[in-house]
Amino acid sequence: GQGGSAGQGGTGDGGASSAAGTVTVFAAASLKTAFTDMAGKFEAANPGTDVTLSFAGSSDLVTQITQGAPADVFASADTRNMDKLTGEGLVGEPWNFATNTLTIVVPPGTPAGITGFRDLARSGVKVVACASQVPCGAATKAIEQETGTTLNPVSEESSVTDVLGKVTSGEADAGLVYVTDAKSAGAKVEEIPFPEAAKAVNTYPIAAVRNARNKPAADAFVRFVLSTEGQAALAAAGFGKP
Amino acid sequence: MTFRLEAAVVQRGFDVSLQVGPAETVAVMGPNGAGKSTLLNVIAGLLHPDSGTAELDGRTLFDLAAGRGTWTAPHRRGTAFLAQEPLLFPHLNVLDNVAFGPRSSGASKHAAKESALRWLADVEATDLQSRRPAELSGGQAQRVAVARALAADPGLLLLDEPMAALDIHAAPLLRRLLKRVLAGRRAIIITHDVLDALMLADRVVILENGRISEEGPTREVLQRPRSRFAAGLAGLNFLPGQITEHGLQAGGLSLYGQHHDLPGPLPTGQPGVAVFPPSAVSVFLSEAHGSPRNAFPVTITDLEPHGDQIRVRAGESGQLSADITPAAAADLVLAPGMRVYFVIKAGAVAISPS
Amino acid sequence: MTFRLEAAVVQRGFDVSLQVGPAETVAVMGPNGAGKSTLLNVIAGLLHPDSGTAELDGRTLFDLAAGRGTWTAPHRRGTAFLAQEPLLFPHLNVLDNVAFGPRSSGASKHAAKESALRWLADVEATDLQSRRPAELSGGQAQRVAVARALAADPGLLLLDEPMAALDIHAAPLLRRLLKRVLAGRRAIIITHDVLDALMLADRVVILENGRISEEGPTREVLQRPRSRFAAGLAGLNFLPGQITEHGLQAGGLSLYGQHHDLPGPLPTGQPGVAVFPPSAVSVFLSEAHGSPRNAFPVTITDLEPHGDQIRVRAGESGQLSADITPAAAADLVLAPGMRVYFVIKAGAVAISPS
Amino acid sequence: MTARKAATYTGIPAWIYAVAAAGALLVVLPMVAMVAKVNWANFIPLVTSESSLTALGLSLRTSAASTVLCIVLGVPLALVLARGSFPGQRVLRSLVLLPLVLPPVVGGIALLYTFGRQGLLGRTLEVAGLQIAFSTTAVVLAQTFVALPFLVVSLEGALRIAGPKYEAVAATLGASPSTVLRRVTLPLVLPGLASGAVLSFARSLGEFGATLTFAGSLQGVTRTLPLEIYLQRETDADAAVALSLVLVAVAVAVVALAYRS
Amino acid sequence: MTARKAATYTGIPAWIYAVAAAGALLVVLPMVAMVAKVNWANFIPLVTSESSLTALGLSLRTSAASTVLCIVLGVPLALVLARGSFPGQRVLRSLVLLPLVLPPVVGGIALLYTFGRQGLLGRTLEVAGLQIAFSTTAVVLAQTFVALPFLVVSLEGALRIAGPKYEAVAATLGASPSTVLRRVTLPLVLPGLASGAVLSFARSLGEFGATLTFAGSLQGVTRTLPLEIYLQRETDADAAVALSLVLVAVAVAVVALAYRS
Ligand SMILES: [Mg+2]
Ligand SMILES: [Mg+2]
Ligand SMILES: [Mg+2]
Repeated sequence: GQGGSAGQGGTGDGGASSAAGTVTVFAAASLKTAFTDMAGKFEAANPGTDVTLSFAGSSDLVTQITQGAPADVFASADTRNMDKLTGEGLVGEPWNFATNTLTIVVPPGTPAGITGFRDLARSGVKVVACASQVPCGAATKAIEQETGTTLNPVSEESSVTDVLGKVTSGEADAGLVYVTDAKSAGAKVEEIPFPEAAKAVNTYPIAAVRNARNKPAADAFVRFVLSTEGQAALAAAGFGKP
Repeated sequence: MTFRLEAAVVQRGFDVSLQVGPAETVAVMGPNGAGKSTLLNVIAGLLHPDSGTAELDGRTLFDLAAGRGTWTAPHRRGTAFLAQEPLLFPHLNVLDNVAFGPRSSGASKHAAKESALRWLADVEATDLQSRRPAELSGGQAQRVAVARALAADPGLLLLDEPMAALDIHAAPLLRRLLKRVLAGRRAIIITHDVLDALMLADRVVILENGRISEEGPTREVLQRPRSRFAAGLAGLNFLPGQITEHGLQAGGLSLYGQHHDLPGPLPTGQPGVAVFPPSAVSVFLSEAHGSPRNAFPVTITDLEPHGDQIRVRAGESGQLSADITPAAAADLVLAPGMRVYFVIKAGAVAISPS
Repeated sequence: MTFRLEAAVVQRGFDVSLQVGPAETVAVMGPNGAGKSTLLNVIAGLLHPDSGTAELDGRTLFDLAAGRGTWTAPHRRGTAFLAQEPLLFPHLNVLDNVAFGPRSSGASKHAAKESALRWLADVEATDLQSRRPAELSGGQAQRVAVARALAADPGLLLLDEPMAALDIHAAPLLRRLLKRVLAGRRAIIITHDVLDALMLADRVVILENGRISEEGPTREVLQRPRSRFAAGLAGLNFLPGQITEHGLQAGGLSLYGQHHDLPGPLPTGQPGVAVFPPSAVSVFLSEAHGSPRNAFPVTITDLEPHGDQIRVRAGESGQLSADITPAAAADLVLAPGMRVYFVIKAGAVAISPS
Repeated sequence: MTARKAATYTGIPAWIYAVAAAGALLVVLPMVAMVAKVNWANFIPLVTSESSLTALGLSLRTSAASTVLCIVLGVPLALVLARGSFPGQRVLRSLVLLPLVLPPVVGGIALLYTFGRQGLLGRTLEVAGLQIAFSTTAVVLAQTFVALPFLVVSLEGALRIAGPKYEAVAATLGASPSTVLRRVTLPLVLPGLASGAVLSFARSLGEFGATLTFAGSLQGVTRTLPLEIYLQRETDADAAVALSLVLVAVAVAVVALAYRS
Repeated sequence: MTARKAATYTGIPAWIYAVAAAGALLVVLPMVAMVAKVNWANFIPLVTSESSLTALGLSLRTSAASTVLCIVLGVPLALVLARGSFPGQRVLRSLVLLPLVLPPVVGGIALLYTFGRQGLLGRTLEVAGLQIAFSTTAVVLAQTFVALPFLVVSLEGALRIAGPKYEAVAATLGASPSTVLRRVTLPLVLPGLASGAVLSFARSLGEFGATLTFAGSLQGVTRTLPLEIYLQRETDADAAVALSLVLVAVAVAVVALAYRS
């Protein structure tokens, strides 16, 4: 399991280290806005550092790190992918730094009249969700079981982005995405929060890679993410507290 | 019931007017680029002339006079084409190739095959019927192509040098077949061979620079050419000049000759031409007086093989030629630039008015 | 200091042994598929024979005797090739084409251009030096190709029908150039033209079915052919038989003729051949008695154009031929299958022992 | 020096073979590496799982359909490009080749903007009762979009080599243009058409990006084999490799077939 | 009936033009739809943002590099395929064409299994101090892998059309095989080589799947324009469309250039 929480790691001070040089951060695609924001702040707080970000699906990043990709830090969108790396001893102790919950997005004007999760099961409503093989799909499945509702999605995507794309293009009547995705999509979608989402909270862990080229900076970046400044940036992007 | 054409293709300087009677075969001859193939393509509808009209047995092939614009598509013209290459459809066997025309004009499969078999029998190629074109010799393929063209029952058969690509053994056989086939049929045949014109055609049309320069019954044109090209076709020396009492004055050259085929001598002082075969010209290294009355010095410009003879060309642009044996050429050690005497019997020189 | 070749290509039934002296030019003649091009390709190194040896001026070109296996690559042989097509490199101008050989053998850019200019001057093509091959006529291109081949300073020049693709005006000019160029040079030239063999070569080699069937000084082979092919080359009728007192008995045919070029008559009863030109043969529709002593009935098998004459073929497989004018052929209305008389003066029939 | 005879002289410098071998290795080694990674013990069960078989079946069906569509649309395009002569011909060829070089995801976005509910034709199609998005039709459209250039390029080349001579002769024998097309042109270029069709089939089989973006991913409806591979990677890399190998095997067979002659 | 003259007879049935137009629309409409969706007010700032320009620069640099690599490896391959004669020639051609029909993601996986740390050559390369995966080198390798067939196919066709006659003549004039290659063969097939190179460049420019899998997505290192587009979609579809349009424009220019002659 995960070795820590934000409370343990969060010192409230992201910059008090001798970190310098380049630090390469492999982060789940959904962290793009938050981590891009954070990278600038980290560089400002730690003069002489340079953050390089690589975004992709968590499992892609796991494969890449396994194959020797030059990552210093890995931030995953779920614990399962982080477990793969800890299992192989490729990363240090992981810390949970954020949570994310599902929400419903619909094209502006809610043409299908969706008001809650159960509406998604109505016939004639074109719902797009994630496939159960990926974290957002697992979360969807959990909520379905919890609520006793069975969805009949017209498509089961392998990434949240693809779900969001189908909704912003107006192709789907509704999609199940993370709160953070709904936020970044802005006015292109309308968000319809539903209480059942709390039944499936997705936890984001972060860890320094064991063979990091820049171990001090890697540790510093992990600490920065867990710091109040980092947490503020995550909250701004819509993430919940771990 | 005739074929009548008038057509111009401006870009190629082509402007021809031609009629062909119901069972007439016309040979079209002329230098490369004279417009011979253009003529056939215009008739077949493969090329769109800029102006003109054409009709075949009362049907209009095209009529491009100002204001009108009738155009019959190639497949509705009934003008089957036989080219230098047989162009048999490589994916069809011989029988299906010959049946292609009848099938295309709506005959049933059975009727088309019946018709194809008849035509194959007619060209003596029945035993080839199930072969693929790739399995035929050049001569066999062209024979089948003839059957295929005839099976389409064309009102006018167009032949573009049908024997040019055949070897020395296949050409005479096809010539014999065409002689039979063209006998009762309307056809236009492009050829470079005098023999073809003589054997196959009733009439010859000489095309030069896109226009008809001479025409008439084949033998007449070849025996009494009035143009340099026709004389060249007949393989004859051709000198234009002024008729004299005993022959012709051509520039500085005074030729003795026979006034041709006319009752009485020709009127002297009129323009005329002297025509004589290269085989009647002998080559001497020095001026030896003998029975022949024409002997004049010339400078050899070229030596070239001609059949199994050597053609010795002389005169300012090689316009005079003599045919001698290779052995004689070697014996005399002839070479371009040499000064020699051309000697011609007066009896071999025919003079006619031009 | 000679060229010596012995080579066999089993698959093509090719087996030839040949020597060429230092300044000798050998003409290779023979029917299509006889192995003429194979010969040149083996010498140039473009084709690997199965066995044999070859040396040029003391250097081994290849030696494929059992146990050994010497093979000199084409670019180290010094055997420049001149083909039917000029094959000038289209991306290089004329000067660079001619300089290609010197450059390839290591000359500096300057030296190669100097040498190229000399050779261009030699073939009278200096003014073409900065043109692209596409801007040349066929004759000009072949002229430049000659300069390019010579500039490579080959120990042996290989010419594969260098005039076959040229038109009737360009061929004589190139023949004249080759006559000059080949004079002091070792060369092998493939040709179908008797005139080429006579004008350019010292010796002729007849190749048939991959083997040499006859060879000797050019004029001798053509004047006194011993093989049907050589007779055909010389354009002569050829009848093998037995020598008689007055001529030759060939099957059922008794020919009067002249015993050839020997002191005294030939021994009767010996095998011999009768040779006479088609132009010496007249065609009559009926048996008319006259001065010529040879007259016999034949059946026409083919009519074909031959130069500006018509060649009338007769006899069982067309082995006898007569050349007559197109007008005569038309007058007599000759056609294959007709029975006619061939008439030949005894003086035109040469008899020699075989 | 006929072509047949000179053909025995290749004139390839020896070092060229060495470099060519290096080039071949760049393609061959990854295939070897993939085969080496296969978990052969689990291969059969992985490949024959229900989801794999469904995806393979869907891939084969949609690829066959898009190949047919490529032929129907591509033959006229190739004919017009090879035989026709009209203004804008060069621009048209350039446009037809575009999907060859366009990232498939971009192609998918463009298709969505065209056939999607709010796309260029969306409302027209909706009125006509046609819903393309999330259907197998969308998969076929996406595959056709990316595969069409392969058919057009192959066939146009074959048409240019065949030339228009046989067509002209057929016309003078009385065959209408449609008859000429059916009985002469198409049979003549059949080898080019076949290899173009096979390449189109192969490209359709491998299509991923445009399908994902435009058609979505639903088992049995739009989730083709490449999409299934992509999804399997999330949970089971072994299964993904095994399925990839199936795809590679089909692609090799199909390309070898195309260049058989 | 020479080719020049008969060329005026096209013999295309009229309905063929209608179907060809439908085929052309399938490709053209999506492009139109995409242009219609562009937010022109924001176009310039979106396209000229730092990350966009970095990605475009990286794309152009890596595509240029992989085009060079395609030429270096592809010319020998095309020569050997067109001129050589050896056992396994057909299999080799089939293999070289494989990346044409392989889903790029599968190609990326295969490359990773070859050059990755745990791959076939990984340990050997690591000992040699070379880390290929996730570097710009990996981007170039991935692009070369997918683009190589375009060069080989174009060039092999050109070589077959040119024939070996000029090479044979050059050899008899004393030119060694390497000289023949440099001074005769390559200049002769230059148009084919150029159009093959341009197609390779275009394909490299559009490469996405193999790059993402094999090289990752690091700004300035491996994040090429297609990867940037993919990433932009996460947050800003407008930006993605604008960038796609840049890519389409470059691709059209490049294809038009290739088929200029
Ligand atoms: Mg008639
Ligand atoms: Mg012609
Ligand atoms: Mg000599």
